[in-house]
Amino acid sequence: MTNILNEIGIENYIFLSVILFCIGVFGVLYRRNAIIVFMSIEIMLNAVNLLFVAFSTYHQDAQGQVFVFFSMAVAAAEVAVGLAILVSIFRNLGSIDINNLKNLKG
Amino acid sequence: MNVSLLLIILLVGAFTTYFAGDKLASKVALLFSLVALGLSIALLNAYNAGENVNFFKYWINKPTVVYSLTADGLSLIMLLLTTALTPLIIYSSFGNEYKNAKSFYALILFMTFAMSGTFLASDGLLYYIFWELALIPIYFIALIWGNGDTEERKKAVVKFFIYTLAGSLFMLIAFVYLYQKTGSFLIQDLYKIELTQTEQFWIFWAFFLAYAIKIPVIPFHTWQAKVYQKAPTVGTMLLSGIMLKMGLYSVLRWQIPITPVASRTYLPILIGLGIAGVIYGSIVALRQKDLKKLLAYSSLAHVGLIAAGCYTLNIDGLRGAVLQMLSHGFVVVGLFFAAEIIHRRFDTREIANMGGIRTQAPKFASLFMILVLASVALPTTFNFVGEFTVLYSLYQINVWFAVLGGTTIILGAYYMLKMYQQVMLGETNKKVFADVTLHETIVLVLIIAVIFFFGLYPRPINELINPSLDQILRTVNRIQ
Amino acid sequence: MNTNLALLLLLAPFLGFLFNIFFGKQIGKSASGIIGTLTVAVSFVATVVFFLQINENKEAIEIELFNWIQISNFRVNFGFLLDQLSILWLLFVTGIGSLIHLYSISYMHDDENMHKFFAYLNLFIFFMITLVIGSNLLVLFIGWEGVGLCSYLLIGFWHKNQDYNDAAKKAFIMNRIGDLGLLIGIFIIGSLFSTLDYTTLKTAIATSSNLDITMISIAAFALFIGACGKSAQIPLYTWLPDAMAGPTPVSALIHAATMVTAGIFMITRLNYVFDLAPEVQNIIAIIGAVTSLVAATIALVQTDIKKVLAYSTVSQLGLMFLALGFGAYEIAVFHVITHAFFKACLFLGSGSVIHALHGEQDMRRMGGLKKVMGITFITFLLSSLAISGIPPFSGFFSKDEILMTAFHHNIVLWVIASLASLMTAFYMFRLLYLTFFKEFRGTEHQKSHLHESPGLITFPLIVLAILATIGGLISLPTNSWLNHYLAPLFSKEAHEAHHFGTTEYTLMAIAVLGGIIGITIAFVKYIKQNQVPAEDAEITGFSKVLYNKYYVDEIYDAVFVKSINGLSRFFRDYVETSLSAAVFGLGKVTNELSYQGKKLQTGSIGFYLFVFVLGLSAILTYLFLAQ
Amino acid sequence: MIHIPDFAHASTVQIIFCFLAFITLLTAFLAIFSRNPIHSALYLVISFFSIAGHYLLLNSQFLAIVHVIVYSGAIMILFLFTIMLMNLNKQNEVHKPRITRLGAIVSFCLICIVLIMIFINSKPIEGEYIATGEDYQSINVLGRVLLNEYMVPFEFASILLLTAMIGVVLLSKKEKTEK
Amino acid sequence: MNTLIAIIGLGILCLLFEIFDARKAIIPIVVIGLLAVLGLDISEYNAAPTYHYNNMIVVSKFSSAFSGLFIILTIFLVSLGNKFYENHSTKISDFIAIKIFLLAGAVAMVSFGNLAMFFLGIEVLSIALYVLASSNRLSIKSNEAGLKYFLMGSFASGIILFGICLIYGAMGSFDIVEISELSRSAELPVWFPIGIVLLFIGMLFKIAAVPFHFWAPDVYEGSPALTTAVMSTLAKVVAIATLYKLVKTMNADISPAFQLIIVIVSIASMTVGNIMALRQINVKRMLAFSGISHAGFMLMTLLSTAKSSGTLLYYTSAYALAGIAAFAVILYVCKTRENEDITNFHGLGKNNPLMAAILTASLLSMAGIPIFGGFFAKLFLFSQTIESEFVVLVVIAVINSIISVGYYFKLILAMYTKEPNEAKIPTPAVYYAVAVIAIVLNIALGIFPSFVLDLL
Repeated sequence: MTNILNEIGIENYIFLSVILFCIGVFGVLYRRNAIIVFMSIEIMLNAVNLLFVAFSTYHQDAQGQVFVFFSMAVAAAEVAVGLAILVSIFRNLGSIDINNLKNLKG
Repeated sequence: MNVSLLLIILLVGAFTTYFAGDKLASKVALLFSLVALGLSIALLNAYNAGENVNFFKYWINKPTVVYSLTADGLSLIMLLLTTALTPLIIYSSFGNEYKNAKSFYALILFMTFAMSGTFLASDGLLYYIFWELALIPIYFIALIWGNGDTEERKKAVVKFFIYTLAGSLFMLIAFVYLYQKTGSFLIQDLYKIELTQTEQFWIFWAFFLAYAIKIPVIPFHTWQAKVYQKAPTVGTMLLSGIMLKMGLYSVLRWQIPITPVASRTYLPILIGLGIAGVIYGSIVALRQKDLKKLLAYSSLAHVGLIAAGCYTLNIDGLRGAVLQMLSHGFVVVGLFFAAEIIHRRFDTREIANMGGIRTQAPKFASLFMILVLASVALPTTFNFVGEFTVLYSLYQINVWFAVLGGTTIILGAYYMLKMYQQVMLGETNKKVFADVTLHETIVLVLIIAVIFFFGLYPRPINELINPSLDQILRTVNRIQ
Repeated sequence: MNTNLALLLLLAPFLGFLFNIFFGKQIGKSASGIIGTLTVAVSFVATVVFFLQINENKEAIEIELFNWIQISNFRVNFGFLLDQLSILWLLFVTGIGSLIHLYSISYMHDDENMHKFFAYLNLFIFFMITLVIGSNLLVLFIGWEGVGLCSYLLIGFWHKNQDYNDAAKKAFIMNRIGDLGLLIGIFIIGSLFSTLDYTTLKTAIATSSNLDITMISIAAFALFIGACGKSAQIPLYTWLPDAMAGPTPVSALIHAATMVTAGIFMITRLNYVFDLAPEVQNIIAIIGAVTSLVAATIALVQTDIKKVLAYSTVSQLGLMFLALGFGAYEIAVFHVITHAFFKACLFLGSGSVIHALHGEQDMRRMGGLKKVMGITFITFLLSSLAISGIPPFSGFFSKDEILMTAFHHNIVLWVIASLASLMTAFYMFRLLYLTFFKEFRGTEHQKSHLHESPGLITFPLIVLAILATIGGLISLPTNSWLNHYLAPLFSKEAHEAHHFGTTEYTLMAIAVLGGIIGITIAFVKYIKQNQVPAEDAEITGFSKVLYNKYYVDEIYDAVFVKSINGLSRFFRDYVETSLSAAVFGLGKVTNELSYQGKKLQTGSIGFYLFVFVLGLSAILTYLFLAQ
Repeated sequence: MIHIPDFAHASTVQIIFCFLAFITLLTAFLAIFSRNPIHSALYLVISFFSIAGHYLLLNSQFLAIVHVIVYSGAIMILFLFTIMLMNLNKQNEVHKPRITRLGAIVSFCLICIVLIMIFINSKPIEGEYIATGEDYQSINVLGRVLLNEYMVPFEFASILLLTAMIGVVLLSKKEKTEK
Repeated sequence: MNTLIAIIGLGILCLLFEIFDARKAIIPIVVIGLLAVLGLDISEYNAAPTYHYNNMIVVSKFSSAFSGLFIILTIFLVSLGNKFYENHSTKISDFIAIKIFLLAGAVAMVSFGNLAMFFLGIEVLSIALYVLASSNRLSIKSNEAGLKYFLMGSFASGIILFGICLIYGAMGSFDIVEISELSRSAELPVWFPIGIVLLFIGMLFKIAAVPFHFWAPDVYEGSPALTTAVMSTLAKVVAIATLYKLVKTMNADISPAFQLIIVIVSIASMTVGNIMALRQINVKRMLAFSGISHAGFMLMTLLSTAKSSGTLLYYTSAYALAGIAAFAVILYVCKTRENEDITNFHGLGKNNPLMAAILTASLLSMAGIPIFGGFFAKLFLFSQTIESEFVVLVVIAVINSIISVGYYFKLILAMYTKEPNEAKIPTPAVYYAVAVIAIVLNIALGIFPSFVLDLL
């Protein structure tokens, strides 16, 4: 049995991950809709998860995949809290445009 | 018995005063300050009797900081100055009503505590701590009980605080650096340190910044006049009478012996700065409209000369500087008290609003005159002894230093007499000026007694400080 | 015994001072005056005792009290040196002092602060004694500054008048300029010889083999500056005429007889130092001569009776310095003594006049007082003759000696000095004629109150007039008691009595002739032609320059006072503020940065994250790409 | 070194990888660029599915399933619910300021280039990848690792979720106004 | 380990209380419980590190000491909640429980032995803080603060996660002991340093170091005051301690380039924080900037990781205790006010001298004036840094200390020179107690520095 990465190359996974991560970063910066921004952050986390799995295969080690579970738990928790905050903002402001959130500055 | 007892007494005094309540505060404070004075005299006796009055206890392990208080002649005389002036200053304030008096007097005692500590500490860090601690009470005294427009006062006081703190922080760096070199903050270890030229250079200027601002040496004096003017007179007395001596004392105790080569290298510059202070301060004092500001500039001029004396690195300069520190302490307190006496009656510090007081208050006029004369260093006053010695030491460096420094006796006379003339003489003032009360007289007479006694018989002081000064000079000369 | 007596001598006036300051008001005016006078008289008696003792065994008495100031290479003690010079000085200080105290009892009787006046006078005597009997330069310096202080206090005695206060301040400050010189001189001597003690110093100089003549010359010059200040020589003389603001007894005592001679005392004291510096001696002689002439010219046109006498004093002091410059110390001392007699008498006389005229000092408002004030007139006349150098009055002998010495050393200086003494005769008799002769020119009110002064005033006048007349006896040209008496002081062989030949007699004749010419001119002008000096506004030409004292005061004011005040204002208004701004500008800049920085904190999450990413990229780039 | 996909001689695995990667990136981009949030969410779901495809490719079936369940099944549904709850589906963003876009693009390019440059510059991994042959990613193994070695974090994750839960309750709970 | 379990148990207990409707008792019981936990923690303090559960948790001096500090801070913060949540009585158990779990996260962060524990710890902490920040759900400011913190925090979490991932890629392990050994021995792929750097940057965000600091002022200002207190004291201290542990354990030899980065970030944080704080009118915002500058100071410990753990503990203790005291006063003053503007502090010196004195003391401590703990903290820090021969950094730090006096004293001036604009408001005893105890502890730190300094 050979390591599947022999055919793809860990570097390619890294590049894929990096690009995906950067797309997430881009999304966070680019969009003003808070929900989309959340989604972008999810993309970032997923990029990392992908890399974890790739590294897990690379090392032939289960720990990386175990870590993905934790990462998912964290993502879920974050999303829950984030959306709760968002709902609360929406209730107060009627909008979730983050550009409207500039009361605190200076 | 050792010196830590004195510090404890003062600290306890500060707290007791605070808890004694507004009515009793001033008396309690006076009592404690008198006890402190008595104790310091007792310490002096013990020291003269050869008893060990030092205190030594390890405090922090890493970095090694020792709670080490050492009383030698120099420390003791500065301690005596502090503890002698404090009761005077407290007593002088009896004619004034202060809001929240308990805090006020507690702060005074606390400041005395810190200043005494500064003079006694023989561990660099401990010394630094006391040095900084002394700053906080005077900050609040000036801020809360000061006079004049609040905004202006605030500005002046904050500037003062930040400025002096700024200077002393560089001193802290210097100490830390020295610690890294020697592994100890103790003065005896620092005295043994051998630094390269460059290191001495940096450390010297770091120290200098702290001291130059505190003393103040021009051009670092910009905080002084405003703060003296805005602070309550008690604060001004504490500042000018004792606190600026901390800077001068530190030059002798810390700066010169630790960085002898740098001190020798920069000797002309430093003496030049001191003398520039003499001339500049005198000239600026000539045309001041505010009595306290005028006295502030006169103080600048005098300490300029003292600073010059400190930096001469010869025994005359050092001794003269110490003598003049003491005399200046008493005289300047007296002068500021005189200003306060006028202020109590006329509610003004503008010289233009004064004049013609002498006819109404002959006693006050005479006492004030004596202080003025002492300030211009008339022979037989304490100031003369110091000034003569300092000028002689300056002469030993360069005759022109003596000549330029000696202009103080001309310019000093000029502005002081001019001030006296404008304040006291002339047609009788239309406003009523009651002559000095008993308690005011006591304060002034005590000061004058000291001035004359040591003016004629400074020998006990000389004998007390000579060994310490010799020791310092030996340390300075350890590297040739 | 000697110590106690010396202390009595010194402290008696001081006790008088203390007593008068603390209790003077309570015990009443006369009592305080009497106590003041008595204490000085005690000193006088003590002095006489010492004088007899010294005159007998010719040995100086040295008394050490206690250690005062400690310097690295020497110690300064409180100590006294009672030798011929100091005793001589003490004699006339305490003697004339007693007389003037006596005079003041009456003169100051109307002043509410009379007890203070006596206190200050006593204090002055105390300091003068200190100055004279101190055993070293620093004790001399105590007295030196102390008399300056008393001079300040007494000039400004009527302190409600700010002009008087200005005059007092001026006197003190100009003295202090000299004092700085004196101090520098003391420093140099101290560092050269490691002592300030006269006797030790003298031995040190005598025994030392390699003396640093340059430094000694500088020291001598510095000391001379000190003497200039105290003894009102060019360029520091302008305070003395202004000092006439003080009560007249003060002028007589301090500004004529005693304090102003302190400079001469000091130079005489340190004659062994000055002898080592011939250049400085030349300078002294020149300054003395020039001062004497300049002051005399100014005195020619002054109309204030005391101003005339003041300039006369300056002029006479100049003559003394001339003598000092030639190393003729004993002659200078001789003139000091005679001058003390006649000038004190003149001042007191003028005081008597002023007293009679209720404070009027302008000679243009006087005249004809001869009839009313007989005693005053006669004493005044005698003293005037003395100062004019008319034989056989005391001034003749002393002045003649000076002129003769000058002639032997430098003919130009002799001419100057002779001119000055000619003028002296003129202005003194101008004064005399304007005051005592012709008709009274004052107000009717004053005229009705004209009176001779009471006995307490005239008695000192008479005594002093007698002394002014016969004072010359102590040093006759042929047989000088004074020279012998002072001989032990001087290292050089005392100026042996001049060979009295034709030159000497001619010189004497010229001097006397000069005096007579001066008197005659005055007589012609003011008696014959009946002139009265013009009112201020009408004075023109060179006399205006003279009347305004060559505008020296104005020049000093413009050059020194104005500039230093201007400098002060400049410092206060610009340098202080800009220094402050420079230091605290840093704070302002930081504050401004803060203000600008606040704009960066936009509140926009996008921007925040943008910076985050930038920072991230920068760190990564630096660590992994830039290496 | 980058393995440039050689499509002519590409193995199946490589082709699948490329395809999946393409889908992942494209849908991620579309999710961000799409104006309608619901579309975004749907694109994102596709993206997550493609990532699950990657997992499958890497032979971690269990993880792929969990991924689909958690992300597509739970998280994205949560998103969709929220979007609908807020009625945001019609809401279009007003025109974004140019500076925002510029900043976003600049930082995207920057971080992308920097990271990729670093990895390119780095030394390539040489030699064969290790292949122990041991099972490391079956449910069995994962379960053992998770509940033996990673027992504490596993339990701690529950605290995380508990915290999040309390937090969400806290944020959403209406307070009784006390009177 | 037991500490962590006990804390979690306490949190759950707290939730149970809600069920039993014993709200009033929650805070006292929790405080007592925390004190017990503190005792437990102290009992765990021992010389040799112990490893628990496959190295998931490492109980060492470092972890115990910092845990102790966190517990003490939590005790204060929980006690302050008594009054702060008066009007939110239905939620009080939630608030307290979240804080306890936050503490659990914090303890996990300093005692982790495995990056998984670290990551979960930091997420527990963060999520708890997101919730607390936006917990005032009717206030737009609080919402905004919560969202900003959440968005940026998640972003940073992503970075951290990426960093962990790369480390794992390089090492094949999450265990820090293994990582540390491997990092010294083998030739590593570049992933490892990148991972470390990303992790480092993520943590810089958490401690609010420049240029990753922008969130802090906004979030501090918008959050409820007590939450701000949590963030500025507990959260900051936790983050820096964790960062220190990370850098120390995983990257034994810090390269000069990396040191330079630390120096620059440290200087930037100090300078920006201090300068920006000068013109702030909101006290919380001002303290946020002050916190940024303190983060800069604390970063200096990373330059000599081998020896500076004691210094760091001391600095964090001094800073946090001063912060607690200051916030107790701020809570008291602004209880009835809408905002925390500096005007609210006018005349406090007259109205309530004790509170004014405590605030003054805490500000002085932060400014580094002796005899307060803050002074010694700075002193030890400078000493350490000079020993590592970063003299220039120390000079800049000193200049920054001077600038900082400017704004600390602005507040002091407001208290003492301005006239009060409102009548005196009664002070709840608990504020007094917390403020006094905190400041006394701070001063005690100053007088007996060795006590804390020698713990590590």
